[in-house]
Amino acid sequence: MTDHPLVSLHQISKSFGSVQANKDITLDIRSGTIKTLLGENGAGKSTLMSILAGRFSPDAGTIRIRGVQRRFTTTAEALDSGIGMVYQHFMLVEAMTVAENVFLGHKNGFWLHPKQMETQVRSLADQYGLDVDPAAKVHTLSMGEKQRVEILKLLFRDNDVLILDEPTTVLTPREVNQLFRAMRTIASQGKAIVFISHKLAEVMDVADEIAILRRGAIVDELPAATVHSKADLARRMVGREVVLSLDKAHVAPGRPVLEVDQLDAGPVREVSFSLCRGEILAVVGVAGNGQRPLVETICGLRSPECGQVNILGLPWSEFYSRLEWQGALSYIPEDRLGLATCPELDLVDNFLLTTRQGFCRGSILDRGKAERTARELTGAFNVHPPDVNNRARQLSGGNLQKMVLAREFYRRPRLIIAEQPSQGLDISATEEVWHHLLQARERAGILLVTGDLNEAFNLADRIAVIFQGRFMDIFPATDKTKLDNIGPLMAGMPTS
Amino acid sequence: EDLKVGFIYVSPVGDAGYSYAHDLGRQAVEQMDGVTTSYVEAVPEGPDAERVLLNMSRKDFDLIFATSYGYMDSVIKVAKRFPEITYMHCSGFKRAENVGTYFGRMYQARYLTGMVAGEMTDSNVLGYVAAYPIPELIRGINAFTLGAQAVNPDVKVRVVWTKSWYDPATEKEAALSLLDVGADVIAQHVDSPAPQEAAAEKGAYSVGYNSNMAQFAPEAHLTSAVWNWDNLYPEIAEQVVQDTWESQDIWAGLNEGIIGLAPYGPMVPESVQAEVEEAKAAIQNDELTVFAGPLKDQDGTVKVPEGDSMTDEEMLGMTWFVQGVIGTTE
Amino acid sequence: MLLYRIRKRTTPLTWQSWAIFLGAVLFSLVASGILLALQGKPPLEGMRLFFQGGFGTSWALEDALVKAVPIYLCSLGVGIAFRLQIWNIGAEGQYALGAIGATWAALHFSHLPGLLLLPLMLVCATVAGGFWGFIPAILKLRMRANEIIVSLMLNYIGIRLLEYLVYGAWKDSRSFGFPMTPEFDPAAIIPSFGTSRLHWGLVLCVVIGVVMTLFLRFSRTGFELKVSGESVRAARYARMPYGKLVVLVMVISGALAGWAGFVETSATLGRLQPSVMAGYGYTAIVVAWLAKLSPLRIGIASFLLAGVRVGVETLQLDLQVPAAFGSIMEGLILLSVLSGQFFKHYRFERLTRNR
Amino acid sequence: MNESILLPLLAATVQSGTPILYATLGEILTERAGVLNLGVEGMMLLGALAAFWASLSTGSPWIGLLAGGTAAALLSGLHALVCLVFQGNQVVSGLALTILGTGLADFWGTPFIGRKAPGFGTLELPVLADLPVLGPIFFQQDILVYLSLLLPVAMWLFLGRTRWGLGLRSVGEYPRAAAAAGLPVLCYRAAGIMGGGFLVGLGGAYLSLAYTHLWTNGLTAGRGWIAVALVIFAFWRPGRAIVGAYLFGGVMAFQLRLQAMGTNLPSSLLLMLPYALTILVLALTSWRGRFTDAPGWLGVNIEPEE
Ligand SMILES: Nc1ncnc2c1ncn2[C@@H]1O[C@H](COP(=O)(O)OP(=O)(O)OP(=O)(O)O)[C@@H](O)[C@H]1O
Ligand SMILES: Nc1ncnc2c1ncn2[C@@H]1O[C@H](COP(=O)(O)OP(=O)(O)OP(=O)(O)O)[C@@H](O)[C@H]1O
Ligand SMILES: [Mg+2]
Ligand SMILES: [Mg+2]
Repeated sequence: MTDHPLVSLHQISKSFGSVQANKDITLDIRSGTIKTLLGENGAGKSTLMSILAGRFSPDAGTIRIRGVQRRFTTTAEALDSGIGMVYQHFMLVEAMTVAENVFLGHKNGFWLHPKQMETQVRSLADQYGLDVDPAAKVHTLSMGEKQRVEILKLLFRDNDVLILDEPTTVLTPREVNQLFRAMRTIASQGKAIVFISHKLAEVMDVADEIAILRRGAIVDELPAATVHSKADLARRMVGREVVLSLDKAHVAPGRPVLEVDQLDAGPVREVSFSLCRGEILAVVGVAGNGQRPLVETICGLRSPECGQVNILGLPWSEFYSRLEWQGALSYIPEDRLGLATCPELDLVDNFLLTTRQGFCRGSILDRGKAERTARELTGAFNVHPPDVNNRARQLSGGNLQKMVLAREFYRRPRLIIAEQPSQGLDISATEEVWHHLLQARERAGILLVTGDLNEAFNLADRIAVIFQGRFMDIFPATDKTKLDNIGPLMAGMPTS
Repeated sequence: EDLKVGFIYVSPVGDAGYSYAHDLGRQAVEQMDGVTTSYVEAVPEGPDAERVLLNMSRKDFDLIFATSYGYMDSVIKVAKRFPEITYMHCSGFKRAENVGTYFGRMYQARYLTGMVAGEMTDSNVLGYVAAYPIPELIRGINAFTLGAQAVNPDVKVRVVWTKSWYDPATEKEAALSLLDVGADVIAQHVDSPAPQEAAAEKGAYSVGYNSNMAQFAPEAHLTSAVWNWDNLYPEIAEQVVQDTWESQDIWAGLNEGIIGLAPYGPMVPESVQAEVEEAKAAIQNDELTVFAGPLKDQDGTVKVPEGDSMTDEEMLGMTWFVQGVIGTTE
Repeated sequence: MLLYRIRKRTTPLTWQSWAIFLGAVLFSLVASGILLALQGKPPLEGMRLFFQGGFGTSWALEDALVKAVPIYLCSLGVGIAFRLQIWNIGAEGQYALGAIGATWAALHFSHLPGLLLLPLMLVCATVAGGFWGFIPAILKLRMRANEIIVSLMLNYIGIRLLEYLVYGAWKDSRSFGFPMTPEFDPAAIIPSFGTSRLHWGLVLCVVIGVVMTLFLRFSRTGFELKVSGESVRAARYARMPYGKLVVLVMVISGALAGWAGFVETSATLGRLQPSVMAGYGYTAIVVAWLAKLSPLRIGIASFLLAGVRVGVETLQLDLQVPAAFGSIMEGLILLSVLSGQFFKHYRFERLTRNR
Repeated sequence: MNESILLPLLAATVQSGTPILYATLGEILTERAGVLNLGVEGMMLLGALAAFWASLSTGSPWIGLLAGGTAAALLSGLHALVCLVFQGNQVVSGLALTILGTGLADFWGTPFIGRKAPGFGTLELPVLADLPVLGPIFFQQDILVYLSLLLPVAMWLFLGRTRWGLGLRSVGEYPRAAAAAGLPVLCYRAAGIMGGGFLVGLGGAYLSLAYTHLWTNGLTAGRGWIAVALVIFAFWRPGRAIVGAYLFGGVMAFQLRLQAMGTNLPSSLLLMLPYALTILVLALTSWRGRFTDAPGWLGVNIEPEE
């Protein structure tokens, strides 16, 4: 045994154009430990790890594996050195089966035997309790299942260093626990794990060591045992005191803005509820239980099969046949980059996406005015960097989400459908997003679809639990007994 | 000062086919003293033709041969702007002070090849692979049919249009489809030798076009109807040099040697050869007229009454098939 | 081991990209020159003739401009479809239909004065070409049929339809059976400027180019096209009428190709005949992409390509190189100009291994 | 229509479908790797010429076949260079390839117009050729036809059951995932382009060595374009490519036979048939079908370092 760390990064720097994503980062990763990277959105965590995984090459700095200096120009070289990464955005081939994805890039044997591959993958999945059907095509899987496939890919390769970039964002609490158990097993086998997350509780739960990045540089590195509270961690991360609990001012409920009665749409069955202005209704559940079709139906992207949907007092078809751009409905989807924005267009164009009617004179679009408004909004919503000529792709997740919120709130909606609004955001961004949503209550009803119970508890006035397309229960967020029982409800077990 | 003679071809010159035949004529002109030649090949008949003609005209060519019918309007248009240049347009019908037209009476050779085919067929079905239904081709098919009927009254000619001057694969397929419906001699008015090949493969006979196609199907090839432009082009160039050229419509045939027959294949009996040669002599002596009445069209309507024969004008605009042809002219 | 690696430039090149463009053209000309030399022709003289024939004299410029007109119109058309990621490769057929439409008007309303007849022909060409573009659009929306196949197949059908008419019903009775319509009445012929070959079709190009640029840049529909071209999902999310946009671009696309058919039939041929088909529809696709779909650049690219084609003919005439040489040169120029664009955004960096 | 017409018609269908089948399969391979190559027509022509030339000068059609495939593969290598290294737009590069390939084939091929090269003749398969209906249709053909019937099966096996096939597909579906899995993405794409080019070249060689034994400028007469369309028609599946190619070839052969048998329909309208029918069948099959099996990253270049 040598006393070299498994991986040591030395003075790593990397810029994208004028943005310095990493500067002079020095970091050791030891075998048998779980190292956690913390930092705000855009701090440079993913970039650093992508460099280690060979996807980017650093502008400066060196990487040593077991004391030997290495330079990766491709991911293949990093993989050969035993470094594997699960990316924040999945690296899965949607059109292929789970087993094929797991075997992709594997070097043994020329012929593939689907049955044999599936058995192998299944036994590996069972071993770590990562339940997924190896024969299923990836595009049929839920986000949680896809995440499991990504992890299986790494486990299958038997890598020494596993980098998991925000793996828990799409997992349910139960799945998170399973993952952590698996991570500990892996670490105990002498491998190293790098874990990136914004959820402080998780970090404190699983980490052995914590490294904190801010603006591309390491600002703190400490053993997890020395951290005592979430507040402590949050302060080190953001550099100021962070208020972790929101005080939610009471808003008197107004007229109903959304009434759903016995709705059937795809897997959604007999869903009924109503939502008033001034109220937040959280729909919680494990991903893939009908949330997507429910939201798409309400937002007019698919038509209801059966039952009634009344929006702002109008029946569904009537509402959508004369939809106003302003004062109506805003949809803040989970897929910020693919659905809510066009990655390759700049912020002004993305701002115009749903507000274009407000900037039209006849059929002429007043882009100058839109640009001014967009610039104001980026300031008001604290979007960083505040340059509206940037492309959406160049923004970090949190800033993009703030941009989307800014745009949607500009339309002064009376009904807001928000899907996983804080997913992937750091705590200060989450704080801001929550704050904006709470404020919006004053003139709108909000349907909050989330898998994050913490978010639901913090924001909602009422909570609905969805399982296999049905609402198991709807109850006020103040009902303590129901709240305690929410786990079994999400798993489809009604309260006895 | 040399006489500059320009040629415009519709397809690449290559080693066989329509433009190749014209280029042999150009080479004969090139051999003349005090004459230089130049050509542009593969000039589409559309908008490009006018530009190429203009370009040539500006470069002080004295005599320009436009060798495809589609150049007609462009030639007339350009000729108006360059009165001192002589233009010769092949196969068209528009003339001007400085534009002459010329073509060959290919139908005479077609008639003779029809006689050979009519003698050699057993099934009394002849196949004809043809490119586009324009008068030149229709005339040829009719002449071929009349020639065959002259020696074999029961004979029928089936026609397949390929709508392309050169598409060997389709042409072969067309020939095969004719062979499938019982034809045992394949004639063609397309540029590639693919129909010859098809005939040879199926043990049938074939009649070629443009130049001697014997090499492609020695055991099938009966004869070919061929162009000999080298018998015309030097003469016209000479007229321009001598300043005796006048705008006229030249429609030359067997007599002038512009068209002819390729040597007979070994399977053509002496007697047949003699019979055809006799007919050839008769045509040359004006004793035999190809399109002489009575001629009926496919429906049996009399188009040319007994005792009459078609004028050149009528032949140039022929758009109907004679009786005995199976196919459509559309 | 790779000795070089590719790096993205932090800022794309600006004026240097012209140097790159010229370098790429030079590269392809050198390659063509070598090919000439191999044929035993003088390469330098050849290149001089080529330039002179394509761009060097007023005649050459005139010819290049005239030839650029149909390329430009078709290319502008397919370009707008490509913006929406609708792969219209049916400009050839739409061009044929435009020619048919214009001819129909010219033959049936030959008594009208030019000031009425020409606009009427333009309208008919628009309708016919637009209809040919509409078919793939509606089949894509209603039957989910891929527009690439449908528009490609419609090319062949359109050409056959043109042949059918010209060989049949519309054949000139005085043409001795040759497949061509009667010559158009002078009123149906787009007038030229003076004695030159330049005609009013050029003005049409300039006008539509300006209109198109304004439309794409400043109109709401132009914006919707841009977004829908980037991401169909985002367009649906933002409630953009995607189906209507598809129909719109295909109809515009078809109409513009139809205009090209009208201009060629009327101004250049003066009658309809099968040879009006000259492959502009396919050329247009190359031009549109090479110009990155911008109307102004499409104009420049059309003109340059037309000049190349005209220049190559001079080469043929003066040096007696085969016609195929023109295609080779064109292919080489396209490939090297295309590759050259790479250097606008990237550069090669030598790998220094510091082991 | 009686048997004496029908059987030859079906046999002719197979023959006229075969060159298109080769080209379609080649393009499927290329597109499965995520690269759109619209240069099929040019590659096919160059392949046909190279095959013809090699067969003529060596006397061996097999060497000709190899030369045909190789020449087309080399030309497609240019496409690989432009698109994979220089990030050139695949549509432009492909179209330029068609122009260049056609030019080169015409340039070098002109001296060969009107000559005849040794090619492949009919080779009746023992036993199989005597089968009642199938025999005359499928098994009294030349060896390239038999090869073309095996090819889709081989391709299906390759794409679905081998490691390389898996990699090739992944590179077309989502190259980032392939790169993350450590696959040499550009190499796979280049292999897809050049392997596909080779098959396209075989299609060309079929035209100049088996279907006819001749060379003319423009020998392919648009068949390359049909192949490009049939790839989509086949939903990128080798098996369906057979259906598409034979459908097209069949209608082509059928309309010529209809003419030969004597019909009053204008030939222009008959010649529309194959194209119109392709649209019709496509519309009907796409209508209810759920699959848009196009590889996810088809036509999209892989930018370096991202
Ligand atoms: N491919 C790229 N091109 C340009 N800029 C980039 C690119 N990738 C990242 N950046 C920028 O680099 C910075 C660091 O990004 P990185 O993705 O590493 O942040 P992060 O810490 O992972 O954030 P998050 O918590 O949102 O995942 C950000 O400002 C981001 O905008
Ligand atoms: N989810 C949504 N809820 C409410 N309004 C939306 C939503 N998404 C988009 N909008 C806005 O609704 C407006 C109206 O959309 P609509 O489908 O009526 O198109 P349009 O702009 O009226 O176009 P056209 O005049 O061609 O019909 C859009 O401009 C858009 O800004
Ligand atoms: Mg990140
Ligand atoms: Mg509206």
